[in-house]
Amino acid sequence: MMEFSEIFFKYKDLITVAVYGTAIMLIIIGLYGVLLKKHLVKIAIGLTIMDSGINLLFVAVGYIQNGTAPIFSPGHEGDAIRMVDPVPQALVLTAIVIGFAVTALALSLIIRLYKHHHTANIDQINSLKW
Amino acid sequence: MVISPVHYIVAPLLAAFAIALLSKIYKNAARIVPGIVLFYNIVISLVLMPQVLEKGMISEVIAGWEAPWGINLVLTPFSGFLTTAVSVIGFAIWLYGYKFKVRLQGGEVKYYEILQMMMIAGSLGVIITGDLFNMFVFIEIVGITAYSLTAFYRGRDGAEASFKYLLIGSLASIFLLMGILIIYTQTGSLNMAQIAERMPMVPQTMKVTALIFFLIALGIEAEMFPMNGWAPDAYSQAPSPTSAVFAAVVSVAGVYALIRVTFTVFDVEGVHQYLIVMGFVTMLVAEISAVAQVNLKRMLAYSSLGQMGLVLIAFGIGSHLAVFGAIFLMLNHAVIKALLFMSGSYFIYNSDDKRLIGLNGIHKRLPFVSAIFSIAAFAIIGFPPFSGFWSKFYILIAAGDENMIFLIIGILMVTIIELVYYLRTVARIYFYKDEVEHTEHKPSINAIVAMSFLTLFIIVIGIYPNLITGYLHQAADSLLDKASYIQHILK
Amino acid sequence: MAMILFLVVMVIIILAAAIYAILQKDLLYAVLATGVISVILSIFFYLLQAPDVAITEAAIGIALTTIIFIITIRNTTRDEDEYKENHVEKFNKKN
Amino acid sequence: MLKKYIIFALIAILGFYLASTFKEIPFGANRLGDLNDPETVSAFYLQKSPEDLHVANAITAIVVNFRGFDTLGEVTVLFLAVTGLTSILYRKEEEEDEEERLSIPSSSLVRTGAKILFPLILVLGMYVFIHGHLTPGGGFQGGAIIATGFLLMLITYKTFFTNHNVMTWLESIAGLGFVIAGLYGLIVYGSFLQNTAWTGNLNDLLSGGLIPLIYIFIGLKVGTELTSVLDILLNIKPRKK
Repeated sequence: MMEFSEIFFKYKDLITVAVYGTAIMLIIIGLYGVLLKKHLVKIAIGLTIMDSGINLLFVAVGYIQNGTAPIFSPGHEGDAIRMVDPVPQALVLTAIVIGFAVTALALSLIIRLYKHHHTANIDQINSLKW
Repeated sequence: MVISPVHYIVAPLLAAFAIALLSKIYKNAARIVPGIVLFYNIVISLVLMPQVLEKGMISEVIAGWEAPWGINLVLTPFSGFLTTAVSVIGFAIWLYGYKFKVRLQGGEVKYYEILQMMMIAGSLGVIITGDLFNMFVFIEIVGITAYSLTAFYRGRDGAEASFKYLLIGSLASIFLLMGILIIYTQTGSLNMAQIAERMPMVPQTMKVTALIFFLIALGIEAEMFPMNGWAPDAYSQAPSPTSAVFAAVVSVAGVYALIRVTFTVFDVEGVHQYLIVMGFVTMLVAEISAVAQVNLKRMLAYSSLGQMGLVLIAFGIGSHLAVFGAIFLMLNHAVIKALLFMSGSYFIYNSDDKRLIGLNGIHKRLPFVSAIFSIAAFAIIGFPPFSGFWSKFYILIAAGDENMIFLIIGILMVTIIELVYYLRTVARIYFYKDEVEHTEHKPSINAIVAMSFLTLFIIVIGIYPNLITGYLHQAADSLLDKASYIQHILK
Repeated sequence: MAMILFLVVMVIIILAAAIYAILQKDLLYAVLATGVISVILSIFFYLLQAPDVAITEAAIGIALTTIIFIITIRNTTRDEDEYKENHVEKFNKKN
Repeated sequence: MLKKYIIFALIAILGFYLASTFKEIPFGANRLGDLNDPETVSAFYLQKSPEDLHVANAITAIVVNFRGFDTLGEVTVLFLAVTGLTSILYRKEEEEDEEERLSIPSSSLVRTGAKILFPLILVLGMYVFIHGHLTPGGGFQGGAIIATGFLLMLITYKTFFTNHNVMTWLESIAGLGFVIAGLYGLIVYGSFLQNTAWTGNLNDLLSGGLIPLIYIFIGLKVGTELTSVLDILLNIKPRKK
C-alpha cells in the first residue's frame, strides 16, 4: 500500500480526522445503543460496536507514517526503522478474542432470559429492578 | 523446582485444563483437584512470605525478559499479604463447599469447580501482576467466571443478575482499555513501575483523563458508588460459596487494583479526596439500602459494599496509620463476610425462604451456625473482643490524627445503622418465634471445620492483634513507598 | 486521490452501518450491518499495516460473531418492538 | 425522559473528551524512539525479535514470547467462556429432545461444495498457524479459520456432529501443552515461557525455538474452543412457535 503512504503527507489532517473520528464515533454510537436501547440483542450489538471502535483506536495509535507491517523479510533485518508499532496490534489480537468470548456469553444469557420471560425487552425483565 | 510467584497462576491453569481429562477417569477428580490446588496456593504463600518480608519484595520475570520489557509478577509485603489471605480463605471456602455441590440444582459439578477455582486464580493474578494489560486480562478472567457463576442456578433471576453484571463489566473493560491506551501512547510502556517512573513527564491533561478512565473501570470492579448496582444482585443470585468468594476474594482484588493504580502508577493530586468522598457516599448509600432489605443475602451484599466504602475512605486518608487500618479492614472484611455468607446460606437452605422472616427462631434448629453468624455479625459491626474492632478503631484514630471530625462522626453514624440491621437479624434468630415446621439440614463436618477455623481466626486476632500488626505495618509501608517499588523492579 | 475517495467512502459506510445497526427495528438486518462494520474495519486494519489483526477481525468479526448473533435472534425474536404485541396479548388475556 | 437527556449529555461529554484527548496524540507520529537504544517496549521488541528470537513476524514474537503470559490468560478466557456457556445453557437436559438445529436449506450443490471446501479450509487454517512466525497470521487466526470451516459443515449438514470426546481431549491437550511448554522454560532456563537457546535461522520454518510449537497449541485450542462455542449455541432447541 505504497500509495497510501505517499498521499499521507498531502491529506494528513483529513486522514487523522477520518481514522480517529471513525473510532470515536463507533464508541459513541455503541454506547448510545448500550445505554438507551431496550432490546437485549440491541444492547449486545452496541457492545460489539464499542469493541470495534476501541480496536480501531488501538491500531490507529500504533500506525506510523510510511510504516510497513512489522514482519521481517530475509536480508532486511534492519527494516525495523520503517515498521509500525507492533505492541498495540498484539494487544488488539487479545482484545478481539476476549470480546468474542464475552459476546458469546452475553448472547447465551439473552437466550436464557428469553426462555424465562418470553420477551427480550429490558423494561419487562425486572424481577430484580434495574 | 523452586517455588516462585508464577505458581499461583500455573497450578490452577494446569488443573483447569486437566480436570476435563481426569474426570473421565475418576469422577470425583473435579471436586478434589481444586482443593489440592488451593492448598498448594497456601503452601506457596507460606514459602514466599518470609522471603518477601526479608528482601522487601520479589519480582519475577516471565519469558526471561527483564522487568520493563516483559511481563513481571511482583510480590510486595502488601500484595503478598493479600495473596496469603486470599489463598487461605479460598481454601476454606472450597472446604466449606465440598459437600455443598451435591445439592447443586442441575448443572455439573465439574464446571462449577473449574469456574470457582479460576475465579480465585484470576483474583490472585490481578493482585500479583506488575503489568497493566496483564491486569486487564486477569480482570476479564475474573469477569467471565463471575458472570457464569452468577447464572449458574436455573432460576430466571440468576440470568438477569448475570446479564446486568456482564453489561457493566464490559463497559468497565472498555474504559480500562481506553485508559491503558492513553497511558501507552504517553509513556511507551505497559509496565507499572516504568509508567510510574515516567509519569512526571506526562502532560497533566493526559494524566487526568487516563486516571478518570481507570477510576471508572476499576471503581466498577471495586464496587464503588455509583457503578455498584450489579453487586447486590450478583451476590444474592450466585450459589452461596460463590457469594463468599465474591465478597472475600473478588472485591479484595478489585480494591487492590484500584489502590495500586491510584497510589503507585499515577501521581495526580486530589485523588485522595476523591476516594474519601466516593468512599463515604458508597458507604452511606449502601448501609441505608441494607436496612431496607428483606432478603438476607442482599442485606449482606449491601453491608459488603458499605465495608468497601470504608476501606476506600481509609486509603483516601493516606497516612501510614490509615493505610494500615485499611489493609486490616480488607483482611477482616474478607474473613468475616465469607463467614457470614457461609453461615447465612445454611439459614436460607433450612428455611426454604430467602427472606429474613425465614430466620425466625432458627437457633433451635441450627445452634452452632447461629452462634457463628452472631459472632461474625458482632465482629463486622466492630465489637471489642473481635478483630473487626481493631480495624475500625485504627481507621478512626487515623481520621482523628488528620482532624477529620466530620468523617469520624459520619463513620460512627454509619456504624449505628450497621448495628440496627445486624442486631435486628440476630434478634430474629434468637428471640422471634417460628410458627412453621421445617425440614432440618444440619451442616456437614467439612463446613463446620471451615467455619470454626475462620471464627477462631476472628477471635484470636481480636484478642491478640499483635500477631499480625507487624506484617500489616510492613504492608502499609511498602504500599506508600513508591520509590523503592520502582527502583526494585527496574533495578 | 482515488485513495482518499476510497477512505472517505469507507468512513461513510462504516458510520452509516453503525447507525443503521442501532436504529433498525428488524434485528436480522441490524446484525448484518454489524457484519458490514467488521468488513470495513478489517480493510482499515489492512490499510493501517496490521495484517494480523485484519485476518483475525475477518474470521472472528465477520463470520463467527455474526453467526452467533443470528442464532440468538432465531432463538429469541427478530423484531425489536416485539414486546408491544406481547404486552397487548397479555392484556387481552386478562380481560 | 430526564434519564434520557442525562445519558445524552454523558455521551456527548465522553465524545468531546475523547476527541480533545486524541487531538493531542498525533496520528502517524513515530513514538518508538531510538531503535538501537530502546526506550519504549515496541522498539525493544522490534530489535530483539529478529536478533534474539529469529522470528520474522514481530507480532508473533510479542504474542507468544514477550507477552506470552497475556496469551495464556486469553486462551483461558476462551476456555472459561466455553465452560460457562455449557453451564449457563444446561444442555444436558435438552439432549434428550430431538435434535433440531439451525441449518440453511441447502441444495446438493451447496452440500457438495461444502464437502470440498471443508478440508481446504482446515488445511488453510493449519497453514496459517504453522506459518504464524513467518507470515501474517497465527494461532488465533488459524483457529478462527478452522472454526469457520466447522461452522460451514454444521449449518449445511443437519447430521454433522462434532465429537465432544475428541474435542475435549484436543482442547485439554493443547492447553496442557501450552502450560507445559511454559514450565519447560521455567525448569530449564528459570523463567516461565522462556524460549530455548536454539532458535534457528530467520525465516526458516523451523525457527524461533518453541514459538511455532506454542502457536500450534494456541491454534488447536482456539480452534476447538470457538468450534465448541458454535456447537453449543447451534444445538439450542429452538422455541416452539
